Amino acid sequence: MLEVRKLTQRFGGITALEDVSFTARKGLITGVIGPNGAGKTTLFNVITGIYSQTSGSVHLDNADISRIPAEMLAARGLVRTFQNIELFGNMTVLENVMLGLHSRSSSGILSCMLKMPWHVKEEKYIRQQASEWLDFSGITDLSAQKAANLPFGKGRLLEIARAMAVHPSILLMDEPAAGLNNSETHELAVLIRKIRDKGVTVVMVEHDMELVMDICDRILVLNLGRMLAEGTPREIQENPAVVAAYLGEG
Amino acid sequence: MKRFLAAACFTVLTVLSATICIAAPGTIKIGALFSVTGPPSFLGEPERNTAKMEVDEINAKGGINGKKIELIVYDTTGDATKAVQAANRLIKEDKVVAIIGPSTTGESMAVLPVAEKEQIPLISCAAGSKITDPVKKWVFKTAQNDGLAVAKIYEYLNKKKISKIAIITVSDGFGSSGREQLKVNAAKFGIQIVEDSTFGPKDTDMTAQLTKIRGSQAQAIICWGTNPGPAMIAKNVKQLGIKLPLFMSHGVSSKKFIELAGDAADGIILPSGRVIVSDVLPSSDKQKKSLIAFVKDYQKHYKTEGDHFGGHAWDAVMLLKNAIEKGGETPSQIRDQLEKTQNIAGIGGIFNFSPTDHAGLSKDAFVLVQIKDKDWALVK
Amino acid sequence: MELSDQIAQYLVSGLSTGAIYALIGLGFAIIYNSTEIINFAQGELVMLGGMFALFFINFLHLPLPLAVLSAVASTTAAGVLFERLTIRPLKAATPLSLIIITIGGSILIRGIAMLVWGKDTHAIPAFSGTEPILIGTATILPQHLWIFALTLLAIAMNKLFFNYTITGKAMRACAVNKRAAGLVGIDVRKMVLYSFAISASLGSLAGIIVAPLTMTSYDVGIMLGLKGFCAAIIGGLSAGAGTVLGGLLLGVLESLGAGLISSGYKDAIAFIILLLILFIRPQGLFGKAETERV
Amino acid sequence: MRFLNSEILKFILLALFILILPHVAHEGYLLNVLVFVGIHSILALALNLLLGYAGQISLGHAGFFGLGAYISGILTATYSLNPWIAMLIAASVVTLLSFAVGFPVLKLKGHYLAMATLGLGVIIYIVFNEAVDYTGGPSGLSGIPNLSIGTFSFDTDIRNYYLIWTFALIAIALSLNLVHSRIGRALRAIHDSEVAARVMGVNARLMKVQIFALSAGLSAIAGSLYAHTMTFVSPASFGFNFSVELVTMVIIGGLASIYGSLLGAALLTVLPELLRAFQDYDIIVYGLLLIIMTMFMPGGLAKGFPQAASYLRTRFGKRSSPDA
Repeated sequence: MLEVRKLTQRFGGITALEDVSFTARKGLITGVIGPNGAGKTTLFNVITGIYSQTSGSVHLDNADISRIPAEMLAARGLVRTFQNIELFGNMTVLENVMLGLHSRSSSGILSCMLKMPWHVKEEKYIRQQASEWLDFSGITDLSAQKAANLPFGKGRLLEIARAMAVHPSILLMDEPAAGLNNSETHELAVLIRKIRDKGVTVVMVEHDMELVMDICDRILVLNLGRMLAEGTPREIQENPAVVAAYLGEG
Repeated sequence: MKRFLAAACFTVLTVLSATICIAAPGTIKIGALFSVTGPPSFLGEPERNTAKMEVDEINAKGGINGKKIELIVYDTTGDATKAVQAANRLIKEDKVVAIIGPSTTGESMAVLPVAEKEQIPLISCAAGSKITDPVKKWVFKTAQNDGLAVAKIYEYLNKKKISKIAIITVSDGFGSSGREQLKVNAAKFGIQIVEDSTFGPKDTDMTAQLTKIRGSQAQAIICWGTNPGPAMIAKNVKQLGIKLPLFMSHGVSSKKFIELAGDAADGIILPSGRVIVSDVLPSSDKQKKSLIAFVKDYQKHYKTEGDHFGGHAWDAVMLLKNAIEKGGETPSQIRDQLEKTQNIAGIGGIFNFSPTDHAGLSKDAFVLVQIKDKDWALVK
Repeated sequence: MELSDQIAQYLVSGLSTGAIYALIGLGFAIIYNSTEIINFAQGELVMLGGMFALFFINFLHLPLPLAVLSAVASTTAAGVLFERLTIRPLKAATPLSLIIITIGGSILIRGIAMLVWGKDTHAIPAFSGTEPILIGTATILPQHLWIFALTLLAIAMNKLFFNYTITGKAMRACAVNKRAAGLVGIDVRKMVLYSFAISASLGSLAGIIVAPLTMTSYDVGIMLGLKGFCAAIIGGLSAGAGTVLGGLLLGVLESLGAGLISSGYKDAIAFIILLLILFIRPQGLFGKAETERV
Repeated sequence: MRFLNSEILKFILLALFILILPHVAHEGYLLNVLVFVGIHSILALALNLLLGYAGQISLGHAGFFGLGAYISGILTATYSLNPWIAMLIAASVVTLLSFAVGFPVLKLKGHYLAMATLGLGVIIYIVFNEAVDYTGGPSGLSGIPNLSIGTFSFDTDIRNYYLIWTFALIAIALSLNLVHSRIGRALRAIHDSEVAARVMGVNARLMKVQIFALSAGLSAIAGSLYAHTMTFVSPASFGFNFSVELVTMVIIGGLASIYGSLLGAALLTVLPELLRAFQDYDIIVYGLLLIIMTMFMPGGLAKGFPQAASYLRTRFGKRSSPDA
């Protein structure tokens, strides 16, 4: 369960987030929507420790993670994907996923250099787990390709496989459907549901309303850095303030 | 795999092709290591030019004992690593019988163990006294020890009853060796160094150091360096209005210094080899003949004045020629004959080698000169 | 002599060397601000300026103003040529590849200069005499005044150009966001070329005006470039007062370090201070902090 | 598993090649060059771990190399310590020192990092020059003993060749293991996208500092080997120029390529020997090479050979058929 309490983020004179509070319940898909500049990506950056917030706090399973740096969160089961997919382009697809298991392995520089037996065992485990997650995302056939050479849609799938390899309890996805065509979006929806069925809490920022309304259990609406509404897809669709905000933008 | 093999083959081929070399029969091969480029190029370039010029001349006159000399010059860029590599190449690849150079003390110290191990005579063109002190069997040198230049200045100071001095030296091999000698010899002459400062070879302003010297008790300033630093110092001294007598080292005894320092050079006193004052030497001077020949030749070939750095190489070639003529052309014959060198007048001075002295010069190798009206004048 | 008099001279000496660093640092800052490229060959452009001036004054015997103009023109041509031949054809320009290409360029230019002009150091006559000027108890040379004047002029011109001309504004836009600048119709490649031309001409002007003091040789660019780069970094790579203050500070620290602490370690002192500044305020003493975008 | 086998095979072939080379190659001088190729290979390898894998530039590696050489040299020449112990001390001191300095330095990025490492290198170089009482100043430190085992002293080229290449092979093997492990992946991930790597749980900062320290420590070992082979050290060998030369070796050989480091080191060590014919022109060739390689062969020789080959093949193919 992820809980955000009274989160405020300012950059110089600009307020990107103000007093945002919400809860993403365990095992559900929570959607975060809002017009451009609403502060959705900033929200993700604060939660994942890339920015440190001006005030407020973030809690993961009742533990305060507000001041924990980004690299420590994976081990706690929190992981994210990026809007413009951030793959490790010079590594193969398989290696990308193997990196997802970094936080679940521990061999140090020396034992890696000396190929200590526990390291060899660990490496074997990493490789086997990684292939499983490739399989899960349906991109096993691409495993030896360089990640930079993947088409955008496949890259998205790889990013999700990599994130899942971390064994997250909560997965934040920043616009997973951006840049995908219809059939790819459909594939994605199936995959996200599969992830939820594994018991992973999903929070996603998304512009594709159809997708959001289709798969989200709860929806949070941001506008100009403030909370506008929260509720089920049906409640949100009927909320006049939300409609006004979107119409106002369009 | 294929890629790797291809790459490996490529590397081997380049290495091999580099080592193929055709030797002309009936020649005597002499190697030379000069830092023709890099920071000490002010030494290496005139040295290479001079050595080439002299070897051409010897060959034009029929060579040594009827055999031509082949001079193989490698550039060491002032780097000890490159100097050692080049020395190995000269000895093992080019099979030279003797090596002239390197130009700097640092490189000479690096190459010295190679020469000793491979038993090839080496005539260094660097000034550092530790090159031949203690004496090494295969190593000689032609450049005057810095200590001799220091002694020449200190003698003059004694005569003028100056006892407190400030020294400012460049932080490279030349300067640090000079600094060491200035300090070591001070007590012997009853001289006290009241201010000891340094400057970088590429520094562009020394007013800070000179301001400190101005504030000290010093009665004279001695600067030890090679162009362009000392010229900068002369200008800065003038800018700060310091009236103390200024002494320089033999590192700047060329017209270039006067050109760079301009008016600020006037009145500066420095020890120098006889090269720059060859025309005003008394005709009884034993070196005069070779000095004038050298200066004229260099002028003719390279359109600039020959300096005593080139002279080091000139002397080295000359000493080798002499040793080969009299002793023979194997490395050990050359070495033995070099050690017997007596009373030979070169550019740097009159050489007298012995089993206990491989530097061969006395302090008479230097004369004190003063800069007057953009020219040199002997200080009596 | 009183210590206070000595310190006055240290400060004056430091300021006058600092002005040289500042002027060279400005060249770095201008290229950086319009292209985000650190041009490691900037020091070599400074050297070229001095060398060309020498050539025009001593060999072609042109009058001073004409020689200066020709030298600036020649160096600018060299800078433009360098950009056209190496930076522009580069497809995937990463900061690393740009650092390496410009280092390669600096070696190349140095090598060519060595072949053309030889390895000797050369002196250039001062613009208006060498009679020292007394400031209190400290002295400077008339040439220093030229440097101060040119530095001020450079900053002023720079401000005017980047704030009040279309081209200047376009160049600033490129620095902020190349893609966006391209989208609104700015020819980004042309702007990169312009900034190379501007910084080459500024660099050469610096080289010409400092040459009577520092003298010039093919390898004078390394140290001058390095110090200018330091000045720019201390100043937060701002193309204005920041870099100038950075240069002056560096000069004064060096001079005080040489006078009061140790002349041998003065460059080390300067670099230690540079490192401390980078550690504590990586945006430079006078720069604004920037947040990294994801 | 196939991948593992081909890796091991490649390594064994290299080891055999190195073993046999002195018997095939010209005696004497070439061997001496190969000794330096070995030292430079270790250095290029060390820098490649940092520059090629982690993507962090260092323009001060000559300084660490020099520190290794000087610490080892001073301890043995002045304080008559056993060379092996001196080497161990040199490597440990440099590793610890760079680890401590690494934290503030590697916080910096791009040209700031370049400037900071350059500054470090310059400071170390100045210390070599100025601490005359310990280092002997600009004219250097002589009288450093050769390494030896019992009464067997590494005092000839052939002995040094095998000594240094043993070290180089060990370094290559360890580096290969490292880059194919979770650490190697994490390093490359940092290179490609530091933010994404951190989100995946890679402690980028610590990882960078660790690899910086490892790289510096390895360079120090190379320095120590250098000092005991040359038996002499002087500051001029450890200046900014050499740092640039090392970066060039890595770039020319190929970023993030272990065997590429070897190629780069070999080429840049042999190149000056070839260029001796050009004398004064070599500096120009050197600058040109740096520019051309970065522009047209960004993958370096390791990747450039196959690239160039396929380019030529398509070019050649095109020419044989009429232009489309």
